[in-house]
Amino acid sequence: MNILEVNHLTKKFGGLTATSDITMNIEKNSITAVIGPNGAGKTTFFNMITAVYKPTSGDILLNGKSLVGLKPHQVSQFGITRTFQNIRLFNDMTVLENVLVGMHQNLKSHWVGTLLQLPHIRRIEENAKIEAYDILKYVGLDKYTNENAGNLAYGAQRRLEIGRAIAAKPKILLLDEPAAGMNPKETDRLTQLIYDLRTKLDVTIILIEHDMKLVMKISDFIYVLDHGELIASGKPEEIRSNKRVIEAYLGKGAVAND
Amino acid sequence: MLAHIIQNLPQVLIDGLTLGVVYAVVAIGYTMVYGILELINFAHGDVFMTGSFIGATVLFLFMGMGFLTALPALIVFLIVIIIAGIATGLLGVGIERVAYRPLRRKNAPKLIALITSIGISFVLEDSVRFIAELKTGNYIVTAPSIFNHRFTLSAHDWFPFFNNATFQGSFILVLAVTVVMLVSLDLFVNKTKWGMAMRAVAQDRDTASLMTINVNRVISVTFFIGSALGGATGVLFMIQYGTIDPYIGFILGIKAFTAAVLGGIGNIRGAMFGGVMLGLLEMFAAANLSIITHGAMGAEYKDVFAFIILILVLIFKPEGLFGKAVVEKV
Amino acid sequence: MKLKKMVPLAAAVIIVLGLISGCASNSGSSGGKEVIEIGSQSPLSGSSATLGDAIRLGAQLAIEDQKAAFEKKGFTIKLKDLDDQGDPKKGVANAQILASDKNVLALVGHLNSGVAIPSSEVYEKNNLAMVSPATTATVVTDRGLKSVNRICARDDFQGPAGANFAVKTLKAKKIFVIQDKTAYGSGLAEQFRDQAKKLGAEIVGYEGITVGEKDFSGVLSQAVAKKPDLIYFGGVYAEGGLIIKQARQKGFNGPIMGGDGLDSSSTVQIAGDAVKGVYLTSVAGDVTKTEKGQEFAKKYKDKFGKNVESYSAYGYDSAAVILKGLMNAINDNDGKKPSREQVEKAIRAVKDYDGVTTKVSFNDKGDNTYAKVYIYNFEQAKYPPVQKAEISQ
Amino acid sequence: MTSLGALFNKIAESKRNQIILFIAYVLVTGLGLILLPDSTVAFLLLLFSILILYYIDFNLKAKWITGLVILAVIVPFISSFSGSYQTYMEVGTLVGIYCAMALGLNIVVGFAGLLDLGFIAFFAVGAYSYAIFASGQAAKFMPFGHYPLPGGTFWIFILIGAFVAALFGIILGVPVLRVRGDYLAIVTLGFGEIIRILLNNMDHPINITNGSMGIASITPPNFFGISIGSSSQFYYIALCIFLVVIYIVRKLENSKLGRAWKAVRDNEIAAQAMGIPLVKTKLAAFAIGASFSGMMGVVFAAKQMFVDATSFTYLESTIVLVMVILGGMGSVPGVILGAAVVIILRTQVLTNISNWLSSLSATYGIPIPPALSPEKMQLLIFGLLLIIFALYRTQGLIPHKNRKVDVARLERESAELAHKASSGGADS
Repeated sequence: MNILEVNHLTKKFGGLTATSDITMNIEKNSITAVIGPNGAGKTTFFNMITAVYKPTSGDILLNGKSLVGLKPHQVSQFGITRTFQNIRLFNDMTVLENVLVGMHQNLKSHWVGTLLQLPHIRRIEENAKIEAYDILKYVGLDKYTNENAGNLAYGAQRRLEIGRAIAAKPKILLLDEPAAGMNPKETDRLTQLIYDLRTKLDVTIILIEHDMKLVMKISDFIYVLDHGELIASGKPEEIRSNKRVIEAYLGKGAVAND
Repeated sequence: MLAHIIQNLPQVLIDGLTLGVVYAVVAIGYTMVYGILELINFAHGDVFMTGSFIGATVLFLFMGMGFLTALPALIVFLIVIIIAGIATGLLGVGIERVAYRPLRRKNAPKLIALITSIGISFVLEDSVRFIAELKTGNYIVTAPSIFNHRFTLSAHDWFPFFNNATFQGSFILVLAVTVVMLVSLDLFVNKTKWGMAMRAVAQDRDTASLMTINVNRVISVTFFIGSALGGATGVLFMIQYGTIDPYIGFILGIKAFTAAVLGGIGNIRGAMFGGVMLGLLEMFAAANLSIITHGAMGAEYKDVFAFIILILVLIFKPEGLFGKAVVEKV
Repeated sequence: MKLKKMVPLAAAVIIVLGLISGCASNSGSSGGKEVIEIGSQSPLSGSSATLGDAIRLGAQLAIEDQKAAFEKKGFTIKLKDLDDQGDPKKGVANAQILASDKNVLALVGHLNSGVAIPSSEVYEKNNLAMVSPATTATVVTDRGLKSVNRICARDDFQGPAGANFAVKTLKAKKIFVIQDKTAYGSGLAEQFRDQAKKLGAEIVGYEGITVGEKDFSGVLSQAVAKKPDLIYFGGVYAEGGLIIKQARQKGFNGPIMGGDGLDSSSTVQIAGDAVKGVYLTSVAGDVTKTEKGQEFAKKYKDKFGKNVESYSAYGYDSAAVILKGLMNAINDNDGKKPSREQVEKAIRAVKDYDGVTTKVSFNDKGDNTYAKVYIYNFEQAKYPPVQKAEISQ
Repeated sequence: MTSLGALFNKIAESKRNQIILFIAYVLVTGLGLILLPDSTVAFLLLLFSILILYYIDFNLKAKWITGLVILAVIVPFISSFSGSYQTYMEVGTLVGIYCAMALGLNIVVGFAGLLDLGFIAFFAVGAYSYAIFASGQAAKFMPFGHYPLPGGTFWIFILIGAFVAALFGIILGVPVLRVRGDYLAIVTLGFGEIIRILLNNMDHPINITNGSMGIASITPPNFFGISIGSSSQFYYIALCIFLVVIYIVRKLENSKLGRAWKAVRDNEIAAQAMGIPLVKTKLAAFAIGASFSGMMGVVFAAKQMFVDATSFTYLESTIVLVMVILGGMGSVPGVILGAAVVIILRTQVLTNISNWLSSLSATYGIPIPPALSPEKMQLLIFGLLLIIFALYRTQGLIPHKNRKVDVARLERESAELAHKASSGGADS
């Protein structure tokens, strides 16, 4: 069953076409990778799904309902959250608060209730903190609970972004280059985490990644973009031997020489 | 009602043009700095004010030394405007060094830079007030009047539905000097190596620095030119209106910024256009608002209109009338 | 231990600042004699500083003149001058300072009606008598406060007097009124407009300008286009001077008239030659006309090195009225220091005081029954202008 | 010197000693004020105890109670012996008013990261809403009702003022928040000026605000038959509202909404991606911040008994901003300290130094030009403060600290929950 369908998605910036006519079907509870060289339009694609950009044409359907025209926060409320290529944490808030912000849309507390100190609101807040702490433990950041997010090391920041995203209890999680800048050990840990997410949290994962080892290892399905166009799609082993993909990555000569 | 408005049009146009070119040149200072640093330099209006005071001081000095009678007024004027321009240019560079560069180095949020610029504007206003008051006992300074010959534009003879309009010698001077300044700035920005470097830095600071452009120096030059133009305009303002005080910079600065936004911030020709347009609009409003509204609203509302224009432009066409829309990078 | 480095540092700063200010508030004691202070509040900074400073200096001169008389009675009198900055908030805060200083028994004060109104609420509560040299708004005394007095004329006397002169003497049929949208300027301009209308003149325009601007061409081209016989401006010299100058540049050669806000040497300085043919009403008489006044002007010049402004003499007379009331109160109190209530009553009771520029008797509201309005004309570009008429109530 | 410092540290290490030292400090400074009733130093030193209280290791509730007792009982009581009683209380009232405003602006600037340069407009709106109806002014355009309203309505007007200001916050916010970050500053500035000009001009064609003449003779508040007119009475009103404001701010800061503000400040795009509605969150900041201002505007109008547009200039907006920057953006205790420092500088210290200088020049004949008077140097002083703090101490006098959670407790509770869940699972 497809949870997300993307139909003929095109985005133009002025005269520049960032993505053109992309069609994808993402299966529920799968791990899908979107790969391609720099400037292929991958992040633009993510931005359209999360409504940061409005597509020039085409449609995005979540469980059959269109997401086009929604505000970014509405998309999030529908169950799609993401991480960012250039980490976007709330640097001046604590690690725990970052996760609590992730839980924003699921928290039923209201500010009037907060001011009146209603007991059930206090309980909601207390429980939220415990839950957030559990998430921190899950992504291995519990010892930094009270640290400011901006002070974390790079790899930890990446994991916090993932933690914050899963705090929103998404149906679909978009990971934008989660392994960028990580050393092999950290990448291994990340791979484990992503696997774990799918099995434990029942979430569909779409990721953009350059680390081919990681992509080949964890993806169920791969889409390849180049110059804004979808040039290939298939299971990891199919992509591995796809000529156009190798061309896109290594240039035309590479194939000829082989 | 309409007849009244039309009769007055030549005079309103002349007055609006005078004020408009002043706005235009001050607006350029805002637009240049914004184009390159994305910073609203609140202190720019006060640099303009400081320029007018430096001009007045030099003029008084010359008068004390008897130059004013010995030399033709035009030469005296040119010397004054050049001195004031250079002095304010250096002031602008100094402000950038002291107040903005350290923040840039620290990568501080924009909000902080805005706040320092407000601080600088306060310091300039009060320092000038202090010096003026210490010297004269009153901070409202009246400059010796030159170029106050009166001309009459006999519009009525050519078009009977117009009234005649009058203007002062200084009007021609203001107009001529600003046109010279604007044209040479335009040439500078578009035709010289420094101008190209400036445009490059405005486009993308990081890339420009990779292309061996000394970004800090380009920023300094930008501040120098913007501030020098502002200071020179201060002198023009002093010549045209005769009286200056340390607080002329604030409101005029805001209006000039409005003009810059109107023309599309970061766009030098847009700022010129915006300035002139705002001057004309304002003068038209002051002269005709009560006629149009039958006395319900008078000239005192003209600033409300200026601000409403600002807000409307920012909301509906934030790129200005001449600017291009930018997409934020995610 | 959390007492950070900053706290002791901040403490040190506060202590130093406090010490200085402490010295300031304690500097009032003086050897053996009892101290009586006369407060003064006027704008010493801001755009009407020229007028405010004149009031302060006038008051200071009066106090020095009579110092000896009070020394004989065993009192040292002093001026406590505060800067109200033309800001109502500042005025009220200052009023609290004056009210809380027990040595202050009365004050000379306020140039601006907008500041005098809220501040006088504080004076009233503390029975602190105020004698104003310059607030002309009707509300100031119309509230019937027992502490509030003024020796100058009210707007509803000055404005109409100007209108009478404009319509009857200058024969103005069409009048264009400009005002600066401040409490003072609007109040005066309205009174002028209403009286002029009553006398049958046509008001061809009634426009407001923004204080602090320098270019009034818009309003003036409208004014000139309507070809009025006279332009009236309600406001002060900073804008008035420029309006005069720019109106002349636009070719308006008729008379321009204004209120006492233009009664300053700065008007001439700003307007230059254009000031010729400008009329103004003032609640302050020309001191140089009387022998007493000339003497005063000379003394003032010797003492402060400045020429008299119109309000110098009014500041002087206000302080002198206070001192007269104070002296009466001391005498009534058997030579002992009187209470504020006694001073307040004694000042209100002052009758027929003959000052440098005006006679003073207060009516039950605190208005001066001898207050006059004077009409001046700048025949030359120099200050003071020539007195043309003197109008009594 | 260092040994003395070490000694001090040693003494201050124990909690008991701290308490004794603190009480001794309050007693000494209190006594000081009794002995030197007109000395501003003594008064300021007594107030300073609040700051010391903030820094000592004390249980939070006890700190609050002590602080309240000092502000509500000790300070007014001791200063009532002084001839300057009303002056001190006037300063206290102003500090209260501006603290509340600065806390409001802190929500907008410090929490939500939106630079508002027209904040005083909301203060003006609050002040005018009381002034119009509590004076004869309303009768000039309202066809029904009897005006002025009695002083008892003041208490309702505090809420009305908050509400009207919040409404203006939203009216301003809806269009303005579409504008990009740094433009917001200039638009709010423009809006502040528009409000001021309108207030100054709305005397014709319909006389709503009485234009530049201002509104005089505003009815003083009435508290169960007692007419409130003196600063010592307004002090308590300002103190109460101030306490309410602090309570609201502290609760909101660590609530869902407060986190949303800070998230929007730190990263707008990420905040949206986490499901935070941008416009609604920003509007809430504008409205709540404005409402504090509006409440205090009502108090201000009642205290002054006169309002006109000159009290609400751009300069006032920036002064409130100076308070926030000086104290520390986002830091509640910092902003309170900032507001207190600025107000005390403005109303007491600078004025006193000016008076001292002028008395120096009068008694000793030292010519000090009036241009040099520190009172007139306000702009310079505040300008320099802004620059220095923005450049060298961006975090302000008391930097903002995120509230820390007790990790051990969370760990325990999380383990308990896990245990409950697993055992519950085993049972079923």
